[in-house]
Amino acid sequence: MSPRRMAVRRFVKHRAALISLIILGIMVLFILLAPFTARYGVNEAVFKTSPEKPNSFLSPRGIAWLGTDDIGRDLYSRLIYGLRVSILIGLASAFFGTILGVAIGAVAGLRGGWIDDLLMRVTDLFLAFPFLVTLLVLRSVMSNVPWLKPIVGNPTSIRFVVILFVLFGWMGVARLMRGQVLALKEREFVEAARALGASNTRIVLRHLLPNSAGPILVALTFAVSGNIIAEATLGFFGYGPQPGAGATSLGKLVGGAKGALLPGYWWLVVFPCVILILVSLCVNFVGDGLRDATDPKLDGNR
Amino acid sequence: MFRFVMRRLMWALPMTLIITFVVYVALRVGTDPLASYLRVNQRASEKKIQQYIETNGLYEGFGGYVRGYLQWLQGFVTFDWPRSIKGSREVWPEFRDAMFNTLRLGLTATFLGILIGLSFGIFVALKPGGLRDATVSTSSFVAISTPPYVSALLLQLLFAVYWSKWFGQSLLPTSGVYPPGHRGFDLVLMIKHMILPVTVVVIQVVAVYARYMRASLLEVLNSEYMRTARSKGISERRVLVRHALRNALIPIVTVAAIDIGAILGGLIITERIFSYPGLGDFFLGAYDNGDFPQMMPWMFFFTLVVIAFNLLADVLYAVLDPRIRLG
Amino acid sequence: MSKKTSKVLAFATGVALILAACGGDDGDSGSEASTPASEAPATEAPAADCGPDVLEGGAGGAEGDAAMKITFDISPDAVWQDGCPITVADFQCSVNATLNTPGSISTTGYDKIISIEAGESSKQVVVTFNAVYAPYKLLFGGLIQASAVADCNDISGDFASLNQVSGREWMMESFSPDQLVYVPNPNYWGDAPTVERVVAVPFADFDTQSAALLAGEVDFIYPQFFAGISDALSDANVTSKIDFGGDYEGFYLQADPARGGPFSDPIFREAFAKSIDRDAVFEQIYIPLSEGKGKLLNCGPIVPGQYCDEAFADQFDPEGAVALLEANGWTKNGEGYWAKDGNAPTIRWIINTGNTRRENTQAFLIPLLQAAGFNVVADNCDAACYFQQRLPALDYDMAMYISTAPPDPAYLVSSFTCAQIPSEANSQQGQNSTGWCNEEASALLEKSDVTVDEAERAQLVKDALKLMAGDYVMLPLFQFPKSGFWRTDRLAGPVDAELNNYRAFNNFSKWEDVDGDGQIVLGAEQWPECLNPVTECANSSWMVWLTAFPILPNVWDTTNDGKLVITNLVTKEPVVEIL
Amino acid sequence: MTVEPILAVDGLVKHFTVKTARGVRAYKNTVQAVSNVSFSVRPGETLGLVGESGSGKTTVGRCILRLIEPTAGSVRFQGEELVGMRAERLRELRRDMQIVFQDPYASLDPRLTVGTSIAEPLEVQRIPGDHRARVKELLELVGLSPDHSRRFPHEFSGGQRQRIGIARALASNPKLLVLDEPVSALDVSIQAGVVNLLADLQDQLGLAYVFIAHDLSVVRHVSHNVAVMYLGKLVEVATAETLYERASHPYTRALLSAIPVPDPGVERGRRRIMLEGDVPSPIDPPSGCRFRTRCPKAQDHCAVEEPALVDRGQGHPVACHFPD
Repeated sequence: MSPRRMAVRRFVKHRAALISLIILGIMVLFILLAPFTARYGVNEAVFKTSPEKPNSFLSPRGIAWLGTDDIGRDLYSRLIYGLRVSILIGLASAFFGTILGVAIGAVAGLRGGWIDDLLMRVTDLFLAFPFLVTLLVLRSVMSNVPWLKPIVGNPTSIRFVVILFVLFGWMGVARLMRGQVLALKEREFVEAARALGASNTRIVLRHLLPNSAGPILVALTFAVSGNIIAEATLGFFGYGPQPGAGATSLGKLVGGAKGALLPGYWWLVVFPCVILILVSLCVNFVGDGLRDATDPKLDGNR
Repeated sequence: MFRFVMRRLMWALPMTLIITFVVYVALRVGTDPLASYLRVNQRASEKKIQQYIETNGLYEGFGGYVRGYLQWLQGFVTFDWPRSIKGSREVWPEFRDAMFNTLRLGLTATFLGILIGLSFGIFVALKPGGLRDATVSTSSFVAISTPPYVSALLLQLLFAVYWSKWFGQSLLPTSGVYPPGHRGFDLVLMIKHMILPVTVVVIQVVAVYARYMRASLLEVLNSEYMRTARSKGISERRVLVRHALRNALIPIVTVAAIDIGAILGGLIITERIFSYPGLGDFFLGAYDNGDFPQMMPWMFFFTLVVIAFNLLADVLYAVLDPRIRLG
Repeated sequence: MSKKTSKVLAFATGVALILAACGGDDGDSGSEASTPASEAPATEAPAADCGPDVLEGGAGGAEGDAAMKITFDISPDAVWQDGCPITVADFQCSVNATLNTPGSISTTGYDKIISIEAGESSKQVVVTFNAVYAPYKLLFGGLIQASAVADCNDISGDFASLNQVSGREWMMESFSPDQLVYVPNPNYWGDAPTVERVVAVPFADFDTQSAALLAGEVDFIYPQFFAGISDALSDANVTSKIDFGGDYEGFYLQADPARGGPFSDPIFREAFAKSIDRDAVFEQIYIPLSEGKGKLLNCGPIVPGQYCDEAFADQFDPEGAVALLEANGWTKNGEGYWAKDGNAPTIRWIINTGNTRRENTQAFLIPLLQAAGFNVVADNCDAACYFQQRLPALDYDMAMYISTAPPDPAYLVSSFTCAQIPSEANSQQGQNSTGWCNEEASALLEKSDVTVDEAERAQLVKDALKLMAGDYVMLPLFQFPKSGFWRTDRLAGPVDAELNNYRAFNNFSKWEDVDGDGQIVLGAEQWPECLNPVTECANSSWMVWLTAFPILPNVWDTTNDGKLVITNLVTKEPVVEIL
Repeated sequence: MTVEPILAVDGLVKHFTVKTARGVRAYKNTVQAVSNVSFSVRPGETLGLVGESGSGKTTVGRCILRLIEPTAGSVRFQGEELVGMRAERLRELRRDMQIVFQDPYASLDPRLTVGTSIAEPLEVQRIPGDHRARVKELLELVGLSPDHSRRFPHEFSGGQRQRIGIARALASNPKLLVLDEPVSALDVSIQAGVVNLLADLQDQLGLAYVFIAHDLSVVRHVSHNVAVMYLGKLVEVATAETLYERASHPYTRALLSAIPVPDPGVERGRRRIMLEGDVPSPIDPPSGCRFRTRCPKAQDHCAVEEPALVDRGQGHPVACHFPD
């Protein structure tokens, strides 16, 4: 049996992780099939408002399962479309951030010396500095350097936000990868590969990376939920992504809960928050499950 | 010990300089103080502009940045801080007030949060895998995933708005450091105003540290030498207190010391919702205006905090871990 | 709602606010204008530290022949908080400060002043202009005490922490990032305020200020209107008044030929404007917002009143748009967008991020416009970027924002004339951010500025706006409600009397504190960055409402129904002579 | 017979700089792992390199393959100088020299199937041909079933894994194998099998071996020549027969006496030479003769002068002031 299959078997035993994975799977199915699963368009009012009977702020009912928002749009449909954007941002930035982190961590671990010291100092600082401030300062630097403009795009574009989160999301993984490299590079199978004449790149890609896949995958999942929450936070301050007209994001919907608590439009608060919490909860549980599944220390005693 | 601290302090100085220089360049690029100045002083004459560039060291190019940084640093350490761009206000008095407000709020919340979080962590680590464990770890996931502005609003609603609807008077104030119009110092009022914002931060900190502590303690409890200790017949309580806790706390203290900078900075959201005039609000205001003279001391302060607490982490680590002897 | 949103309002009303800062002022003086016009000359000898009654070197500095002269008779009782009389020197200082301080936000009107001199005494001010200036009532709105500043020609460093100058009911006791406290000015010569203290406290967003109101921490709030506001504040002890003030929201199409955007082509612009269904936008966005109140605005960049003749009605004409485009060589390309010479313009629509209403509008309208053949893309940025960079630089094709129409239409000149398009000639400082240049309309507007006769002036403005409607550079949408919410168990008196006033709630010196705590607490949606009344600091409504109106003496005030009336600073209506 | 040696090591020196981390501080120390070691191996022959742990024998093995960079000295493989060689050429040469590691559990990547691991040298060296067939061939060669190629290392026993490690080392048809204690981690019961396999392979393929071991018992049967190391230095070099019959360095004799003899009668009558104390730290080796601190024959002179590795005739160099 391959290690992968053993990990799968262990993962499946982690009840919460399995349930979370199933919930996430359902969500992904919903957002992939958005045109079918959503009842209305993302910006379509449930029915056109009229001066006599404004259709905004309907509580959940037959025509709008989860109620409507300030201009009468169906919250259920918007949640599906919003989740799509948020998961895209979360996944993309976590994925690229992890790649960057792996690269930096591998270089630091393999090269050692002053490169290692420098990279790790930078990592420490990024980690220790207040998250939002670093994000905002990076954001202003990115939007004020003219030659970066064609690369990063408009400060409110999804691409910009993803790049921002990538620039901000590599440290944890870099540390992790460096640790893994330092531990693994003393192992004889790595030395064996070197004796075979394998290059550093090959060693990293063929041996170090697969053998660190467990912890890195775990870090990646946590990054996904972290980024989804970060997107919501940015949105709260008005610096969030603007997913183009005709789109929304979970962060926007949760931010929209702001004005809805006092008037008692509870559905506008409860449902987006529940979805946000559910997504990040599920992702975290999956991460937890992956950690248990891939942790070699737990081999055999579970 | 003393030598060790001194050596680290000597390291801290160049670190501070390098980091603040990088921050200086980033802010110069990011905020473009000259453009901000021109935006605010639209009809400034060529001479005035030139004068502004010179008094504030806004030279261009890498050499210019170095020169400008040194000029800024000199003014900074002699408390000759440049005035804010908007309204040309003195930065220090406002910064100082905001700093004390934030430190008061942040340190209280950090202390309480870590304390409670660790207790929770110990509580669940003693009986892992059970219902208790599941409840606490699920709650901590929920707490981590709940945006602070949502929990803040809920607290405001409950303790102020609804409370005053139900009982005619609110239990806890929703905003500020003191009630409007209050003058002078009043500890009770100050504490009353801190309860809700502190709670919001504490919820997050507790969630994080409960998980840390759980993991750390479990690792220690499962380790070989703990098994040995147990097998020697040492009582469970003694094992826990004398060995496990001490060892489990070592990594956490280190993490906590490093975390404090991040927690203080993370107050931004909380401060904004509770209209609490702290450093977070100070930064956001400065950021919105692209106000370099306000942002730079802020960044300098946090660089110092981060470096100082990193140093503290090292020292604590050395003090706590008996395996480490400082020459 | 959020600080951002209010900032939007603040900047969008920038032009108007400049005038507000200098012109419109506290309105409770309506009654106080009846102060006996005693002819008694100033009998008190000024105290030694009051400074000279007349400044050496005078004021103003415009070149040319005298064309208009205004004579002000300052009330002999009018004094500053320190007992020093308000004299011609203070008029001179205010003008010099406005004209010469770097960073002064607008010099409009003041730049026509040739000289300011004392008349029969230092209590009589004679102002000479090099041209007729019809909106003269907007001038001298916030006087600065000459002896309180070191250099009247540059007050950019003054008023940094506390504004201790006062010639009105209130004095600032303290100002900090968390509160602003007023106490009555003991030397005020009019009616003393009814309350011992007024405290203003800042809130970052609507939620927190509402919570504070509901919890009884603040007595009064003046939030920007949004959907659900009444539900949010339904409480037995809270009452409200909603009125339609001078705020209006609209679409703006950037038409400057020099910038070469897609709308510099008048045909394309017209067709585009004709494709926007404002009624649908109104129904979708504004009806829920106003809870059924209000109707589509058709006046142009102005609110209903003497200057409005509905010139912007009936612009929606999709068939006409298609016909117009096809007649001028436009065809739909493969993607379904209108193109000419193989070029299908991309239209960059900018709004500030975080503004839900505008985001909703984009979300609603962009698909419709794309279906109509226009490649509209959202090109948004945050408030600072939008209002401080993109708009002033005309770096957009289509924009959407709120402006405030002051009682006097003079702002139309600075906002919509050719000479005000940012260019080399005006050192990029022009205020016309639509880039619209219609020589004929500009001439009409400029003429309105020098026409003192009210009826004639109104006609000129109407004619100009008709041309504007025909050029499709602006599509008005909605006159915004103004709303005040207050606790009836804490506050009484004429709280609702002036809420529609251009200067908002500034009659608070007449409000009554009924809960007996000795103070009134106002919640502020936006907090003044600083107190300087002539610099960029003053470029926000809340700044002016909170820190200029209650303390700086002024000649004319606005009323709740949009008129300008004299205050008790002067003994009679100033005498205007056209030379 | 003057066959050119396939491997000639001359004056090999390796110093390590060791950072001893103590909390946050670090001390730098130099470890003289290998000092001035010279030997050579001819094609098809085996050199046994023997010493206790810490003697530097593993370092020598790594230096031969340039897995670590020697501090000084020369390593010539097929006449080509490896020290300072360009990375490109070195990679090519690694086809011809391979290593088998001590720990069969650590030397195989747990994430790769056995087949992939064995095929890796073929891939890395871009050796043309049907890799899968070659893997099967190799598996058979080392006595495993060709079907095993799709299994993972953890499904095999230690001995089997070591065979896989050997198969991988053989994949590129090397001429020299460095065997770094290839059987010391295995059960005694299966050591013989692996050793015999290695001997068979040498016969079959004409390989040269550098066989590193920590005692003399293993190398006895497979080595043509034996070199004994102590604290980074060679103390005695001889042919296997000479060494086992006439070892002249006290250290070698001590090692020899530690070998258990299968015949109980002989075993009982033997006099064991016990070495006292531990191997001294290579950070701070003893002055003069490095063995003197544990040598039964040590005299004052030993602390002053370091004995040179001198051939006293018969091609049997010994580094001792008082050889037997």
